[in-house]
Amino acid sequence: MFEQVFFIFVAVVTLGFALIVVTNKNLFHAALALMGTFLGVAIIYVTLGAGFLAMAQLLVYIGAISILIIFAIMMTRHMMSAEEAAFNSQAGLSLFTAVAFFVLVAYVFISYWPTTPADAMLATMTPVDPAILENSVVALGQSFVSPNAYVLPFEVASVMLLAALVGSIFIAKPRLKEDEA
Amino acid sequence: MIPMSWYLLFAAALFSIGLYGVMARRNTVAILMSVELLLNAVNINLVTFWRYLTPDRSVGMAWAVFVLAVAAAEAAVGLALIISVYRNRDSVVAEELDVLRN
Amino acid sequence: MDIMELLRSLIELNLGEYLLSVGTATWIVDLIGVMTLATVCMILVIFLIWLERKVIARMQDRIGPNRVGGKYGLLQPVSDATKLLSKELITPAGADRIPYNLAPILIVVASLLTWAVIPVAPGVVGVDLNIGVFYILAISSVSVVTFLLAGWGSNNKYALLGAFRAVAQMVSYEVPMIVALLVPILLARSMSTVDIVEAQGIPFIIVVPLSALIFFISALAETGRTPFDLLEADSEIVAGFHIEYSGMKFAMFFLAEFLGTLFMSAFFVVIYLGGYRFFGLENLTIGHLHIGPLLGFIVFSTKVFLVYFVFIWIRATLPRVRVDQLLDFNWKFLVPLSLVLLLTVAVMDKLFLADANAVTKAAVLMVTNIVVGWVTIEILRWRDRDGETAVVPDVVDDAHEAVAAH
Amino acid sequence: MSEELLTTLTWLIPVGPLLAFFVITLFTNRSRTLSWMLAWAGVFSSLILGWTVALNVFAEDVHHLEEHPTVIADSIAWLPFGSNADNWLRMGVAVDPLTAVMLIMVTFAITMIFIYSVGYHNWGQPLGKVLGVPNHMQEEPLLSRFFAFMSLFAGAMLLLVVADNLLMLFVGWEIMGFCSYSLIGFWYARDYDIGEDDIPHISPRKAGIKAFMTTRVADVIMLLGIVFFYRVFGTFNFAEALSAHSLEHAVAGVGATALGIMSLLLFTGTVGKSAQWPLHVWLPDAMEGPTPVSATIHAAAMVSAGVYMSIRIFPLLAVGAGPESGVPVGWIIAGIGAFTALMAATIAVAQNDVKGVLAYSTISQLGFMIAAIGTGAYVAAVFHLITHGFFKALLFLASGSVIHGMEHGAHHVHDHHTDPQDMRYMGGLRKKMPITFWTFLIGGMALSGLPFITAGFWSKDEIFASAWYAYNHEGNAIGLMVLVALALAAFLTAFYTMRQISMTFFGKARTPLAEHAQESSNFMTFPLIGLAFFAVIAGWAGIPEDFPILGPLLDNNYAHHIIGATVHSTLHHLSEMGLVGHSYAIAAFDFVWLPLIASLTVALGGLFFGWLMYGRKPLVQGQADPLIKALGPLHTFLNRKWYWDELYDTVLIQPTIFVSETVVYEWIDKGFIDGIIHLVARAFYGFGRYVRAFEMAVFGDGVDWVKDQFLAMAASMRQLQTGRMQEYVLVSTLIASALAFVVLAINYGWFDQIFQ
Repeated sequence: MFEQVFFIFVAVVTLGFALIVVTNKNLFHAALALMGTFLGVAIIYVTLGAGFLAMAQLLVYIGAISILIIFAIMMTRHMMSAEEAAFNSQAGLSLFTAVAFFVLVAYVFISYWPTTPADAMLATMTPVDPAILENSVVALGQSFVSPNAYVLPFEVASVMLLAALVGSIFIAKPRLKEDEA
Repeated sequence: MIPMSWYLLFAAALFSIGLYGVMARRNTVAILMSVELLLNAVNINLVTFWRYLTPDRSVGMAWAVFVLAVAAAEAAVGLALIISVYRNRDSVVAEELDVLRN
Repeated sequence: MDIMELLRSLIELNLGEYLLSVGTATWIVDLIGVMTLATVCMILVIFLIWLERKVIARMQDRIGPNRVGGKYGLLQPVSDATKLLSKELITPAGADRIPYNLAPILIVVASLLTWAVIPVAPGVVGVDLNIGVFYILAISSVSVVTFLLAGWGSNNKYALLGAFRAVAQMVSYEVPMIVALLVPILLARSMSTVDIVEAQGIPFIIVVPLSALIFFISALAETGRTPFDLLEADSEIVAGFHIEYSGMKFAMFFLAEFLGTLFMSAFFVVIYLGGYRFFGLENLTIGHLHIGPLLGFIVFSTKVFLVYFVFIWIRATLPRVRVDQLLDFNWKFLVPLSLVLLLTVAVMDKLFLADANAVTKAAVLMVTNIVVGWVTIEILRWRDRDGETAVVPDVVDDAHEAVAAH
Repeated sequence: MSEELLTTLTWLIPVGPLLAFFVITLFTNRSRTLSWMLAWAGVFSSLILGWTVALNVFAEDVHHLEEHPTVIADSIAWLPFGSNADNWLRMGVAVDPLTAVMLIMVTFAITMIFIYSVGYHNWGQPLGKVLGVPNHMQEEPLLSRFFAFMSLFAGAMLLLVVADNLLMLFVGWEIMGFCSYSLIGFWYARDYDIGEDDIPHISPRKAGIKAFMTTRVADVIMLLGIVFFYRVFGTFNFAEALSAHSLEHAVAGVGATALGIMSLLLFTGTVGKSAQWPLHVWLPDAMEGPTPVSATIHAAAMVSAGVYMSIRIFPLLAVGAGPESGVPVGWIIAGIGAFTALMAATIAVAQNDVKGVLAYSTISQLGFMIAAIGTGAYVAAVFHLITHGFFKALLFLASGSVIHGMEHGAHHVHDHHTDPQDMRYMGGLRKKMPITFWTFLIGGMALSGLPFITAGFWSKDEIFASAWYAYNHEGNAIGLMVLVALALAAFLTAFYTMRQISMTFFGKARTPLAEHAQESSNFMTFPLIGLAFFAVIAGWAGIPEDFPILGPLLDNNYAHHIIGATVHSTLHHLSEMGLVGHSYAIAAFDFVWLPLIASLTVALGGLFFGWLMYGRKPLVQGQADPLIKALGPLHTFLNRKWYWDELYDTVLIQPTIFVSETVVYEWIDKGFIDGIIHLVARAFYGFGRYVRAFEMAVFGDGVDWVKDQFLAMAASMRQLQTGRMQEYVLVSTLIASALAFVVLAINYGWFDQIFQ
């Protein structure tokens, strides 16, 4: 009972933050709300027993991505004056589409599931040996370096991060003018 | 205890909100933020399925971590692009960036 | 004997039958623990302020606070606090109120949250997370955001510039800090702070001194203390991101800074100095009296204050570095060095020392560390001869431009 | 030393030089000094390892060795082969006494040559400017390349020596072929102006090609033999395939005659590699390479490899020559060997090039060994191979030193037209180059077989004794033929050696070049001394036990026992089965006077005649060779090398060129095949013109119309592309949602409910 109340509370707050993100004219406030959303999602991870991911979420999303976004907002600042419209001309249709999408997906989730019986979706969390959850970080770490699991994706991800690093520096670096070079 | 579908519904709602943001916002930074919402929603799904269906295998967690890495890379490159565009065209409004028209 | 356990059993003994279910008792005990930890930390800070002023005064051949509260000026911080509490809270015109007011709260919260996983005595730890160190890092990264909030919300160019500096510095120095921390994590085979303390039969500062050094330097930068106090450099940007704060809101930033420094000392003690361990003192039993935890706490406190003393000492000794030096030092020296160190230790540990006993392992790793450090110094000397000159990175220029356009 | 350790060391013997090759080629080729040091490191490692392994083998008990000659054998799976998954080609090393003595000789000689090469290429002098030609008195600019190839060569030779199977041996064999090609042609840019009257004389790059092509002819035939070998024995491993049991099985299966043919096919490889008639023509021209290369090819490595291979497969040769066989393998081999020995010796008599004499001498001495193999005197052949390896390497290096000294003289007097290699322009170098002289003298005496002291005497004596035994006890006429031919050849050998020494060192300088010649550097003289030591000592290991006076003194014919241990047991078993003749199976025999007298006579006689003709009154400047007068037109015949090159040119090369250029190219290719092709082409061309007209009419306009329609459609479609990313997202999401809705609706039957 308590968990459910807690979950609903967190979920509602998180979704509220998410709505602020997509609707607020002030981009800085939107970014703050984005951080709130990330925090909410991190709490959701904790309720799912994925503490490691929650911390990673904090570290990566709040500690890095949010700050990056705020930097970008500040650097493109005079585009965010309140006079500018927040939404483009297709906002109404977009709203309809998003809602329709949600209704469809929600319907599928609630009523129909191709691989498990419908009531499985309503089933509560299966009790898992706490040792498994306790060791899930170990298992995760080992699966990243095990040749039988994800060592290749892991390496590819690291190469991708490096490429992103180099690429973004190259893209964002101001070009030297001819006379400066 | 919390049913699995709650998590999925939550993720779907978050995804839809992000989708709306991607489609309707004018500012590219805002669009980027909405994209982060999409990725978060996906991650919630991954972790949920891991927890409910295969808690003894770290598939979902692992992919969630990869999504995290992708998100970081995407944010870095995306913001760099935005700054570059802003510097060259003095605009970050998505509608105005239509050089690929026709 | 676990103090929390003792408390819990006491409460259950006295009240359990009548008023409380067992679960609720646990909740109450946890709450008491949290309150105690937070309060002790906050009160300690008052003492720390006095200590710092006194020590620095001594180092600068002054007397320091000596009026309020007797010969030693013991009540000086109390009077300061009273003054701050009684001041008016001014919100500047044009401030963005939400971030402006959120920042001081968040920063104190973040500073206090990290204490949850610090084991202060055997069995006395807020919560023994299996990802304790990671938790600390995650929470510290949250505190970075607060600088931005404060800087932005104040609507002041010095504040924003200070925030930019702070963020650049913190984000940068997080990298070598994390990599340096991976070394003890690797040796302890765990991210849990308790496990790391328990793994230190020989303190890690002896086993991997270079890692400790990198961590210590990064910690200095993370807490924003001299010689890395650029984020509040009075002579350049007046006071940095908290220029527009007054009264208690300012006091909260002040509090957070001291809390952060104290926490870094404690963190350093836990990771590198063996925490509460001191030659088995923490398990001592005299007769039936199990005084281990108490002694452990004393050991821990002593170590923390020793490290804190070093922090003060450095503050009193070293001048401030330039911002380009700061970033150069991080990216061109600390980060590569820490990566090399991590690789070296990992390879040594996995390949050569898999079956070695603890003492051999410690000795070999220490020698390895010293060799790596020595080679680094030689390389630096060699480079120095080439007359390499520092180049001001573009990042700083961009930040200044952005602020100038504000 | 433990057996595993020895096995490991054996594996490592060829590794050093091969590694040096790769490192020099890939990394250090910019630094000449580093390169030669690396090459040295490689061969020194081989020297130490090889001698360690060899001495450990020698330390084994002889009787034990006779029963189990293969001391070290180890192999690993190499290639899956054939249809059967378990059928792997194996790669391995094996060391028996034969391998051991080869390791002693090869590693030592190669090491000495490497040391010598540094001095030979004037390391430390000012750097030469011109690539691909000899830079006299200047450091060779391509020194790294030289040492890289030499290292590869050394590695391949050692690989061949330690190989335990025919295929691996062939790999080393072919690598050596390639290296000899590239090293003979090392001075690739060198060209000669040859006058009308001069003896034909080809350039280094052509010599390289010639050596490669000639040995290639033999290698192809040898490859057939290898395939045959595998087909019959089902393995390449020597120890497995050539055991008495296996051979008996093979004889029962395919018959001894087939084995004889197989042995002849394989022997063809030897003929090419060891420069036997009729494929000997490449070797004299190979003298175009730098002298260390000549020493490597003609003494230590490549030519030895041919003989070594023949002895490696000795049971096959023995069975092929045995009573069961229908092919006179013994006669063929011994005949080729004896003829080559005699022919080359006669040619050597009339040569004027200091290296040319040695080249033909080498062919001749190899003929000795081949002849010995033909009579079944494997031990004697190996013994001669070893001693020859030492003293011929010595002679080549010493002759290189002489040439070097002459070049110094040429440089001094600025005469770049006189050939510094021609003995007619030398003379009196004894005083100028004392170390070279004494070492050359030792080598020459060993070559001519100066009795009792030098190694050459003992090994030749062994061959004579074996041949005599084969004739005397077995009634084998091959023995007599070999004995007579070789005795004549040995006489000539002693004669031309004396001639060479006299013309080079004695008397007075006949040109300013010789006048100003100078002793070479220590890099070059040290190897000479080292090799000279072995040119004397090596023979003492093979003094027969019952030889008068000297035999009891040493009391053990080490060479005989140790080398004999390799062949003893197998031949003994084969002899008991009646597959080989009696004389082939006997490794030890009693001392007989006749061959000794023959060998004494020819050696001393040859030396005496040589001294009489050249040494007593050395040539003076301008004096013609007294041999020209003595032999008349025969001298020209010998001087022009029996006109073998011209004969091959007329009989083989010109017809081949004629067939390829005229018959195949002009007539068949251009006339016949091209004619058909042109006809077909014309027919199609004519047809194509009608088709084109049709297509222009029908398709051209029609397709244009279709294209216009598409263009118009595209022009309207492009309006859809607004360039706004968000619109695309919106539309695609809408469509996806709609599709999902339709799928759901069908699945739940909503449409059915509506339309009912």
